[in-house]
Amino acid sequence: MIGIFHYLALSAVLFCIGLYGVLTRRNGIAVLMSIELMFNAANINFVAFSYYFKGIHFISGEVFPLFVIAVAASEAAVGLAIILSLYRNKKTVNVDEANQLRG
Amino acid sequence: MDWIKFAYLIPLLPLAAFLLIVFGFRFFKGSRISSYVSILFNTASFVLSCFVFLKILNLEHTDSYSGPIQFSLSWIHLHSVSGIIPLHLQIGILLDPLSAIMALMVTFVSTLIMIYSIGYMEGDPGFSTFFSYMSLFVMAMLTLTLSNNFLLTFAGWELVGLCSYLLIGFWYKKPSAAKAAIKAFVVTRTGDVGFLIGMIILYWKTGTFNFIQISHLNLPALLSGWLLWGIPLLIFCGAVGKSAQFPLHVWLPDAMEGPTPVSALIHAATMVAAGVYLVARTYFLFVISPTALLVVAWIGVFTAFMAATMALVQWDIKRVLAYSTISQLGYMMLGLGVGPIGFVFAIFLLLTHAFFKALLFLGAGSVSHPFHEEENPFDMHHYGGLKKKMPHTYWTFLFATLAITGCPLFAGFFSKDAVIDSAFQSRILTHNLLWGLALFTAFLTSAYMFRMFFLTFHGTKEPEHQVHESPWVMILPLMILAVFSLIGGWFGFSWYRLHLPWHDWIERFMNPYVQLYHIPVSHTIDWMGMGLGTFVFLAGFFTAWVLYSKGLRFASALENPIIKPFHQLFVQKWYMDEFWGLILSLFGFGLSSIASWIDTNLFDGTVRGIGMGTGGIGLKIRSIQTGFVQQYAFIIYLAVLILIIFVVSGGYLWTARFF
Amino acid sequence: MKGSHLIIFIPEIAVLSLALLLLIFDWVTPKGKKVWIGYFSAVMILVFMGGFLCLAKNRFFPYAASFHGFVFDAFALYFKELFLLVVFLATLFSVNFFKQDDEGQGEYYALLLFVTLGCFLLVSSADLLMLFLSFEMMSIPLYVMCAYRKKDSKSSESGLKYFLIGAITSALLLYGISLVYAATGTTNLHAFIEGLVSANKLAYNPILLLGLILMLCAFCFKIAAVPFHMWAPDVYEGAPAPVVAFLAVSPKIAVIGLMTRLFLAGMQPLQPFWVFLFAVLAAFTMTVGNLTALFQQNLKRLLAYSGIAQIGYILVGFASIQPFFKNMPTLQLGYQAILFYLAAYLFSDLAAFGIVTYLSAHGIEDVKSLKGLAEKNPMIAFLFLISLLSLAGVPPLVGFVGKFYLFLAAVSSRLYWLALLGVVNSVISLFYYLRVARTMYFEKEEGVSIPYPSFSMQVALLVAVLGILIIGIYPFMITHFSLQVLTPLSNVPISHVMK
Amino acid sequence: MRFYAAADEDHKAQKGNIYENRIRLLMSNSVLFYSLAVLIISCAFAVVFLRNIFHAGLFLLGAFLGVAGIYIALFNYFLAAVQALVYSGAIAVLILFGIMLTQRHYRKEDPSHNAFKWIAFVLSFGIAGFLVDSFRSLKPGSIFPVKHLLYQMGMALMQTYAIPFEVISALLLVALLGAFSLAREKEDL
Repeated sequence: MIGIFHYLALSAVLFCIGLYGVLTRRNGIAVLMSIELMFNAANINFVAFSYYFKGIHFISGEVFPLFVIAVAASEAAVGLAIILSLYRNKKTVNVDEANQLRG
Repeated sequence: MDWIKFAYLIPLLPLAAFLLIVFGFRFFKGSRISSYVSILFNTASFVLSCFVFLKILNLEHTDSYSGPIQFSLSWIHLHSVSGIIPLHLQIGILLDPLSAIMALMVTFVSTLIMIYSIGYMEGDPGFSTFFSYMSLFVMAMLTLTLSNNFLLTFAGWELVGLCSYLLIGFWYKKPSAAKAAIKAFVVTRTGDVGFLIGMIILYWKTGTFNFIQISHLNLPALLSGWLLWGIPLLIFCGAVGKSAQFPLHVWLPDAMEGPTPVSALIHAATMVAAGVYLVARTYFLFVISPTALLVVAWIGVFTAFMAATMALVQWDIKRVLAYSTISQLGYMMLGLGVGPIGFVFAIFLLLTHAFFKALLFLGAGSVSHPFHEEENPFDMHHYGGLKKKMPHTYWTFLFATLAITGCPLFAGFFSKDAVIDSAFQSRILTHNLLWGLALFTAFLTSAYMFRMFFLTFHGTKEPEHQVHESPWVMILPLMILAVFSLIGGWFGFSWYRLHLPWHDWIERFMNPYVQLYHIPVSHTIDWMGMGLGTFVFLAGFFTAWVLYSKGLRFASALENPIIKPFHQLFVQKWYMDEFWGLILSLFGFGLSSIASWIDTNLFDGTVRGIGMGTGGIGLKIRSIQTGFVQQYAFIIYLAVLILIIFVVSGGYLWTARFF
Repeated sequence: MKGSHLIIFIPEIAVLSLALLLLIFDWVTPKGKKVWIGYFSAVMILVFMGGFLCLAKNRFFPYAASFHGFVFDAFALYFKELFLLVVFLATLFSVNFFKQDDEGQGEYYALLLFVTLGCFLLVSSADLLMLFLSFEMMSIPLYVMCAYRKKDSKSSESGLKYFLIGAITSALLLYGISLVYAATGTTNLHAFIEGLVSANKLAYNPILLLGLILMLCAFCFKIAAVPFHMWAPDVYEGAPAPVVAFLAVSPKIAVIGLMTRLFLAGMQPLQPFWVFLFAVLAAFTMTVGNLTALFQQNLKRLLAYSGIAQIGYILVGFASIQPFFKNMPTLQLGYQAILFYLAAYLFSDLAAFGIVTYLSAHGIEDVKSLKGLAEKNPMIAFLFLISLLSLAGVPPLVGFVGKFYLFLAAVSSRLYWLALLGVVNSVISLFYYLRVARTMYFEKEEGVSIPYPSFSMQVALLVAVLGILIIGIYPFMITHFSLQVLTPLSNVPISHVMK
Repeated sequence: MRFYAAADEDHKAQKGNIYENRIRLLMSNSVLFYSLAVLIISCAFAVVFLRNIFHAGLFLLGAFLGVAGIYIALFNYFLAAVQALVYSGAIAVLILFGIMLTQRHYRKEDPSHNAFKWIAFVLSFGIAGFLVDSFRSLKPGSIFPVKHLLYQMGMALMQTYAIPFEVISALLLVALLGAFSLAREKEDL
């Protein structure tokens, strides 16, 4: 029987894969993709909780992902614009090559 | 309209002038606008003070008078949990006869001096700066005057000290000016330490800073033992420093390095009188302790005497006036110290003194104006026979001299001699000793003032310089002040009972204090007091006339074996500078050797260790900042991990025990 | 929801409409007149500030009203006035940073206002969804603005760094919210708090704590608390100066406001858990910020670290909020101290950043190049000195009073070590502030004089420095107001909910 | 807990509704969940490990679609549709465009991961372990479907979440504005 725990475990693993990507991928766009994975993990949580623990506020969990998707879209758009702007200046999208500012 | 509520504007208007000049600095530079701004706002403040003064005057003569008027604002108000006293500090103004008349005097004299300064400071590169400082000073002085609590008074007190420092060192390129500024700052600060300690002890004992609230408390019950005389004397320490009383008087003569209008305003008329004002304001602390009063009286009279002897031998006109200021301040302290009987006269002397001493300084400035190319334009060796060349200055200066020396009908005759006689009237044996010394000092006063006067204006010496009269903008304030030097005394000779319509005006005005401190009012005409006053004036005048008016006849007298050591003593300023130097060096030597031992053996190692430690840590932390964004993310991630472990392992339950 | 209830959204509607209006203005303004967009925006913001104050006085000041996760009360209004002040000053700082005919001025000012809108919503939010959205609303325009100087690789890098760290923490925040939702079954803060208060057991639910911890991490990122601070110096250095002035103040204040609301409204049961966390965070943040600042040469980095240290002081206030003091929570010094220090930080930091903006426009970026500034331009040197001394906490400036309150709060909660550490840190901070002052005043260098700042800059600096002086001398203005703001919030959570 | 108790009562009231069979079908069929989970996790691994960024992008599309499947398994069809349309259709495609725009200076010999890859691997899955461990305390709740879920979501969007709905529109506008002004060639500041 699949219970809440399974969904949560799935989302936790997905979240951590995303985290791993964020921490290690050099390509800025790949980092962006990993962040999207983390957002998705949280969304799975919302829907699963809303589904399994129906209280008076259950609808919040069902609606929350809609907003998160919109936020993710806007973050992706802005993030890509910034990465492109960096690419124009430095001819690279590798985030670890952007280390002019330090100390 | 109850415009008395706008009394808080009195100090705020000069502040506005200050801010305007500071922020409009670049527009005003090189023009006279800043002086006009200062004078305009100051005059407004003066007009407001007049209104307040009249209102208070009217209030007292109606039945509606119910004590001093206060307006307070909460300043810091902290609620707090158990363990700490709730802190509620207020700032506010207090309008009563004392503060009203003081504010009136300060705004009036400062306005005149600012007008004078237009002429005096003409062409100085720091013209605008000068006026901004002057406005700031007036604001601080009025804050001190109108404040209704110790805290605000102290703030104003320190601020006037700061302004005085800035203005003494105004021509900071002269090394002597910079030195004098530092000396004034340090010496007055020595006294302020006492003031601060006294204030804090008083707050600790009474729980309030408010003057009126404290004066309504049963102080003898609250302050037991040494506090009864200790607190007033600690507060008096501040007054000693600011009012240049013995032994902290050494800064005032050196303070004459500042521009002359500064000397007139700060070091003669207002700031130095702040010490006297402080004692008068906190008189409720002094009256309960005869010991404290006696100390005040003795310090006052001794200062008066010592300063007068030193004034006798000075050749720098401004230094003569500085010593005379110290001497007069000593008289005021004497008046306060002999008990309530002298209270009103001391305040009266403070007011009249402001007029004639400001006039003397401004006159000295006017005299020295043509000599500004000399190394020391104030040296009386250059002067002599200036009567013809500067008639306006001459006549106004004469008025001031007559006023300070106590010539009948002039201001000093009524105020200063009243102070001296109050010592006599108090009918205590030691006070009669005080009276004798004070009377002798009055003779010295007359002598040194006329010495200076004759050396400057009389004689046959033909000046080397093209001497000319000063411009009108400088003469006009002199004339106004001369008028007040004459009539200023007429408002308060109640004690002489001459039965003119305004004969006991100052006494009536001070009526709340007369009642508060049970000041006895005499009803007989004291012919003896008047006679003696006139006598010492004439004696001093003739002494000076014989010695100085007809050429210099005193040279041979100086060789007299009796006079010579005294002369030497006076010229060396009673060796007070040396005394302080010795104390400082002894104290400093002992302290510095201890300190250096501690420093090298104890602190240095530790501090160096800490310094290197912090520096090292700082550099280490900095080296983590590699500019590599995923590393930052990684550190965030580690922090999250630690926090998660903290939660999952229940570590928070463990730590919660410590809080 | 009746139409008349729209009145509680007036601040948001006003700011949003102004932002949209500016976009249109940019389109219709002819070339050569673009500079007026900034002035127009500043004037309108000033009008809003006055208007909201009047509204507050007349219409609904003592009341609190809410509409599904949006709260309007005096507390929020206090913060909204602060945000308007920040955006007003930041707008004035920006006016001369643009060249006369630059494109995109309207967009720039609109983005500033959108961030302000995000801050508005954040301090008004009573729902986790609202919180998340306003958090994003506050961040996304700022990512863009950091990278706004497109030809400058430093600016792009700054934008990238801010974006990446920001996006990661957004994900953390979102995941945290999902866990909190899991533990409490609601996203509504009031329902959530009722649950917390009524069932103490819930307080020790590890899933709830995990969620709250993740949310706290996101907040710590925004306020740049150690160890979430590392983006700040890099981003500040690369981003355009007026953006930095804004970035360093508004979002921080907003997040602190949100945290204050959370605590005041009902995190009390969790208090023993927080106090340790905040004490440790405060200690680290103060110390690391100050120690690292000691060695900074770049002015913006110096101020970044100094800002980190300032946030450390504010966290002292959070640490000294006492547990189980439910009957009179607002009488605790901690809350008052936090609210006061925010105002202090606003004025001091904006004054300093305003001057750095002005200096960087004249090519001065380093402490070394400040040599002889007091001779070349005494007014700027003086204003800079005042703002730095206020940041260091020298009486009688506003920073001193703020620190005094904070440390007093720590002492009254018996966190003596924290108060002592705070004092030691203030002393350490004096070293680097005075290093700047010494360079300006005592190191001489002949060189071209720097022109006086433009009119808009002068007005902005004057406002900030007068704030430092006036509130420093008369702090009762703010303490009184903050008390008024706090009281209704704690006594009546939300009295009536509009349907 | 109040909420949970309420849910139980609701559950009793709704016994015997028409969806019950389908629930049984789906829930007993753990094959659906596990296959989706394997799909999502393998796609996610591919996203973070693959050297070729373009392939990683394609796998991201797969992961998004898998998550849409999870929504279907949880009976939120509307969300699944939105996920498929917006995430897979818009965001993933946007990212793919971004990849294609930035491929010109791609150097094949460059490492695709930075120096943290080993320690991050260990720690990331450590954190996953902690999370999963703390979820064990959750009791499996009782499930029931909601009638007219889409209708209720719509009502929520128009009533309870009317303000966030407005805010998200402003947020999208801001993102558009920001992306536009960054992408424009002209210098702004």
